[in-house]
Amino acid sequence: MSILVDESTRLLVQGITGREGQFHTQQMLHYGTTVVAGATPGRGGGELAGVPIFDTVKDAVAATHPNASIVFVPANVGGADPIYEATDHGIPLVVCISEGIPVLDMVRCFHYLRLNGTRLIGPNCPGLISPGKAKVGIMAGHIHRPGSIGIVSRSGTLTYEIVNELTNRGYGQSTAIGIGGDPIIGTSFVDVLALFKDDLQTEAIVLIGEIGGTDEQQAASYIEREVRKPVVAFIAGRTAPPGRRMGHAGAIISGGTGTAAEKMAALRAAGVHVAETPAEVGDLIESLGVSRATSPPASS
Amino acid sequence: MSILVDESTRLLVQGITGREGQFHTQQMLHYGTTVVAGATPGRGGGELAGVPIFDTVKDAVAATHPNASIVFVPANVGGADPIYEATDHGIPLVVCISEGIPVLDMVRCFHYLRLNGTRLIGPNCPGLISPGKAKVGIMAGHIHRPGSIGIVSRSGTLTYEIVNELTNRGYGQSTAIGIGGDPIIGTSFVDVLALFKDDLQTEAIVLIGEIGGTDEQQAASYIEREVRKPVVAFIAGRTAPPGRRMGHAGAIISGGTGTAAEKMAALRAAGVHVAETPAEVGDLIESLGVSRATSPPASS
Amino acid sequence: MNLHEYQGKEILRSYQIPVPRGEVATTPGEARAIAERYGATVVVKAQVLTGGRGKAGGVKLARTPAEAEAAAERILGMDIKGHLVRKVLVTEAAEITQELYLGAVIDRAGRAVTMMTSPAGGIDIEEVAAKTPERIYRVAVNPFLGLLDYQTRELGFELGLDGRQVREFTRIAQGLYRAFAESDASLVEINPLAIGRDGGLVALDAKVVLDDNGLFRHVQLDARRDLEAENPAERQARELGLSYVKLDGTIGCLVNGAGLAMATMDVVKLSGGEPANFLDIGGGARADRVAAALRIILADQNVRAVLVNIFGGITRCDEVARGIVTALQEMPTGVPFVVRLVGVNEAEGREILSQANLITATTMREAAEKVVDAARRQATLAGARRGAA
Amino acid sequence: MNLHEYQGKEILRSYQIPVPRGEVATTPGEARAIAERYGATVVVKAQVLTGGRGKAGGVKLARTPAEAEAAAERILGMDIKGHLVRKVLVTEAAEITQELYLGAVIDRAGRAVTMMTSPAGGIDIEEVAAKTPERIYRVAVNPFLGLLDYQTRELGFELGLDGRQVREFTRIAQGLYRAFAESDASLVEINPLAIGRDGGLVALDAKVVLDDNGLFRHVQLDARRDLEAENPAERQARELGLSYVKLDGTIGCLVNGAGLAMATMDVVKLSGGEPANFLDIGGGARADRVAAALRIILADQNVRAVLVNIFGGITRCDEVARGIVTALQEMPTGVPFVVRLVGVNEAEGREILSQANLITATTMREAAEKVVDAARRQATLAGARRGAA
Repeated sequence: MSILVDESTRLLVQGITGREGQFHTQQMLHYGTTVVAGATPGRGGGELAGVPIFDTVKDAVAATHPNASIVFVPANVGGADPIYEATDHGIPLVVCISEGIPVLDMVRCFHYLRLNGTRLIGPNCPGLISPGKAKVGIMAGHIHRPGSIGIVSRSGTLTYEIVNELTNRGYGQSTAIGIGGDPIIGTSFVDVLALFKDDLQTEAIVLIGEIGGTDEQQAASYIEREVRKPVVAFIAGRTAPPGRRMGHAGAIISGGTGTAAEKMAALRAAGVHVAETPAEVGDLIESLGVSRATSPPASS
Repeated sequence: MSILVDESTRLLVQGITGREGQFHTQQMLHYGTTVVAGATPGRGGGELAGVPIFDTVKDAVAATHPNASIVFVPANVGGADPIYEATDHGIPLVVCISEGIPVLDMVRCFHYLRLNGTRLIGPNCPGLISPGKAKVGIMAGHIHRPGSIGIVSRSGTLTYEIVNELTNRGYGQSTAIGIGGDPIIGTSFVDVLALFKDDLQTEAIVLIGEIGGTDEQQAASYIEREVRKPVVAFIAGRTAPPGRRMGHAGAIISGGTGTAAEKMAALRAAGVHVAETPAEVGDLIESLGVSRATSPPASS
Repeated sequence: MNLHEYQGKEILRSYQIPVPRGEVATTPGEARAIAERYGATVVVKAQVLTGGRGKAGGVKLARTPAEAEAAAERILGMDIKGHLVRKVLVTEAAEITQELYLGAVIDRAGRAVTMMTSPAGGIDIEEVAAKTPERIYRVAVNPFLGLLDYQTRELGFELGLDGRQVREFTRIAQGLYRAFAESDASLVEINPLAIGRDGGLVALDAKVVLDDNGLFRHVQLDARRDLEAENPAERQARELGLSYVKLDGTIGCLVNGAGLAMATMDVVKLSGGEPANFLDIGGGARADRVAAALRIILADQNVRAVLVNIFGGITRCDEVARGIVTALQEMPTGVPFVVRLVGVNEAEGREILSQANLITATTMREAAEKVVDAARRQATLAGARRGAA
Repeated sequence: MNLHEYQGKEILRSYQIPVPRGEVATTPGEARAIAERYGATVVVKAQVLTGGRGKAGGVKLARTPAEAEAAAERILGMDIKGHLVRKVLVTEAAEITQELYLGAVIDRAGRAVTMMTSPAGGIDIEEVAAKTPERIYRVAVNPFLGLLDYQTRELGFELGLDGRQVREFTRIAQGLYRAFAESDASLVEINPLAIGRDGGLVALDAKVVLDDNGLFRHVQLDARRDLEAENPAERQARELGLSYVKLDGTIGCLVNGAGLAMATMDVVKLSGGEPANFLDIGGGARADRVAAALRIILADQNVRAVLVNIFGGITRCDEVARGIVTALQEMPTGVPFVVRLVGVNEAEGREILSQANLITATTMREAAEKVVDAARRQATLAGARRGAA
């Protein structure tokens, strides 16, 4: 199974002609993702690596029927507009890579998408990958392999670090998903846990959190109530000082809440196995007796 | 039966201490309506004719559990705010008498109420009455009597004229409802027709329209599709010139559409009996063989 | 409330929409001076609150200051559909290759603001809508999010604009929408939105209609109302809070309630008369209000008879009757009155009126027939007087 | 981005929120002149981008111009939690009867802006939240409708204000919310919002934090950034687009990715070291970027050793390695480097680094242990040098 993206994903790339859009479209194609269309205003009629480009999402949808979209349009150009464009034209899954969308724009966007039933991953996220099936994101495909571990994270390279650790130990991933480092994101830990818990391919879940907000605490209480699969967690930022933003817009301890310590405590209390270091995530997974990957690593 | 308001109605009056609010609260009480509370900011703790007054709808709801509200707050003071206050505190029926709410405010309000499932009657309307049961409005109670005719109208005094005509001929009303004269109103002809068609007490429906917009045309096609009860209509404004607003904010023929002639034609084509004068509405009702009122006239 | 073209353009300009420079002149000399200052071909355009001024000769191209003066000379003082031209806009002429249409309106059925555009600009959009509706492109503005950039881009590409023009179109459309929303407008229209020789877009006309209900929060816009361009009786009525619309007939109508007022006019027409006006005195029955309304009606020289139609619901008919009588005492007139009062204390009301020697009626139809008859006799009388004179 | 009190008050004032008059002084003489002009008791307040200035002695009441001068003399140049006081706000003192709290914040869990108010103003709201949470009243702002008047009235009545005060409170709360929304703020706080002797409300302090992601559309706000109040290294990093936060430890950290950077710091700490900074160089591996980052790290005199931790996903490790080598060639240093590179072309990258005589490591834990050890040896060395000197 895997969640959200797989062989049936038909991807639209919004902002396909920008530097990032071009590069990652080629990377995704190379990984085997079905990229059906790109959209860049004023570039309609062209193509990139065989992918037809349209001026508008409307045209792209009419011609190519995508069921997912990935957004590379810079935030200071488009803000949340590309997300609205995708959802208003009926695309049910939007993955927003762009960093820097103002938080008040995301407040409105979040609630609008809830009304429309669209699922947004991000913004300010690396996207997601169901190894061997589809990559809708900017992570390195080659470090992943198909397997039984579902990964959900607020981070980018930290996730690759942990994926790499697991892959090296022989554990593949059902889906690895970066939900983004912003204060308001479309899909929370709880949303993803709800999908992993019902995914037959997923035997164990790795949750990679960080300081700021209370998403991990909400995940903890959700896990306690609903999730019967083993969960291993790592929380970054134990040494982060209060009141300072640690790179991610959402990574800030404010008013004394959002510390790594309280998140780790909440997760432990919910029966989650909390690792002290990224490497320990691998140790904990081994101790749980999760199936190692049976299928070969995906082509990079 | 009757629709929307009856003996179970527990009414909150927003703006109860203004001139209109005071007068009509007394009139509604006199008619027998159960007025449970009033709200005027800064006047909490007082009372009017035995009705307790609260500073906020929140307080009124907590103390008295109204299931309907009527708004007398002037538009240039509150705009649509009292409507939001009522719906956000869970009141399912809001009747807005106030005239002069800017149309752009109503655009937003309309869609917000749709999300919340609140029914708004008006704004700029006389309210509604289920004779002998409850009056939630500013119409004269004494001209009505309980009976079998459902009345829906965009107008005020014109409705009284026609109600009076019918009452004088011995026909009572299940419910008479003025939906308001503004371009954007909470409840349309179609919405009310949908209620009357399923109301056991209602044998025939009188629809009183006027120039402007296409509500009557939409009513016509709805009647053709869905309504098996006889409908009599009168449309005011056959002599109105195009481009001029005839008193009501919504009564304007624009771009050549919204004329009385096209509305009458659409209604006739849908099998509606269209009267040439208000008095002829009575003639047409008589010709339909609708039951005359069996119960005595309501106390005025 | 309608704004003049020049006022609409001021608003557009304040939203960074490109508009050719232009100034208002009230004399031919001023028009000449503006043209001299610009040193370019100008267009002299009548500023009247009605459409069709082009066909009426109210718009002229002037290549020289002398031509501008002559054009203003001809246009100022013109009567365009009953509107006297008191001002012209002298504006720089633009060389253009195409005329588009762009407008924002309230879509009542959709309960939304709709942005409309068409490649068939420069003519009445209602004509386009009637003849080639497929050439009008629309998007509904989301009530919670406002107009989104992608929506304006979709419109721009549908118009066949290139990438650069679409960006400009997006800025203009967003400016127009903001002007609409922030002014509480019910219509803002740029027709034509022209494409210049350089491929750029420029607004060559502006039509702005404001929502009267929104004016209370736009004092500065309300102050732009052109009092001179209004019918004096309508202005007076508006200032008194009465709804009054002047028409061309001979039967003055005084009614409480807008719907009943329209129905009364309709019944007058059905009875063979022509209403001279729409007038809704609103709720209440105070004599001063009735008197003010009667004064406005009687100021209309065409009025031969007056129909008063009052449905007293909660209002008591005797109060209304006393109001009428008081008003007529203050303001004696030879014009015959037909009064119909229905509702609370109807009998007492009729009694009061009968003492005042007014014609009374019970039904609307009866009242209408009586007033039409009275007007006819009055007209005959007037004719006889004129014959005698 | 944090604003000073006086900047926050300027914003509040522009939204018609009552604020006592006040001006900024950078010298005692200026402070005296302002107090003289006001002819009233003033408060002299340190303008620093940190809390707790009251307890630190950075706020003083001055009854006379001489007292104002003396107060400014004492406050200017003060060090408050590592922040040098360069400016004071001299503001008219208000006679007050009660201190309220009013603020707008982003509620991450609710995905909404929340308005918060409390009758327990004047003290840190986090203290109130911890000790008497029932004394904080909140409403969530509807994301589509904005803050509604009725919501502010509910807050006002919960505070126990009277009708007139509730109207004033509503105006202030609406102004605060508009300031918040229109500035893309993440926090706007008035604490205290004081009730004066006359019963009126007045904002005696202002705390405004802007959303950095929103600054691109608020050039005029971005320009208010107080460059002097920023840590110079942090300012430099920001201008280069690097995420850098200075800390108090001895191990410089250079990492790609914010999450990995935090995790690296955590592992350094677990290994017995103290990180000197958070630094995320972001994506890409260009030498100039790496060099700039290293320059910032090495400028910190506390740094005894540097840990470079790079996870090359799509980025090739050999490129990163070349970037580091180039950077070190441009900027030779005696500080030991531990480098861990993982990902594409990892072996080639390590080869390049070994030639540059850097310490390499395979795992994060190994890298952390090596860098802590290197720092310790470096410190001993420094101690020995100091001993020898």
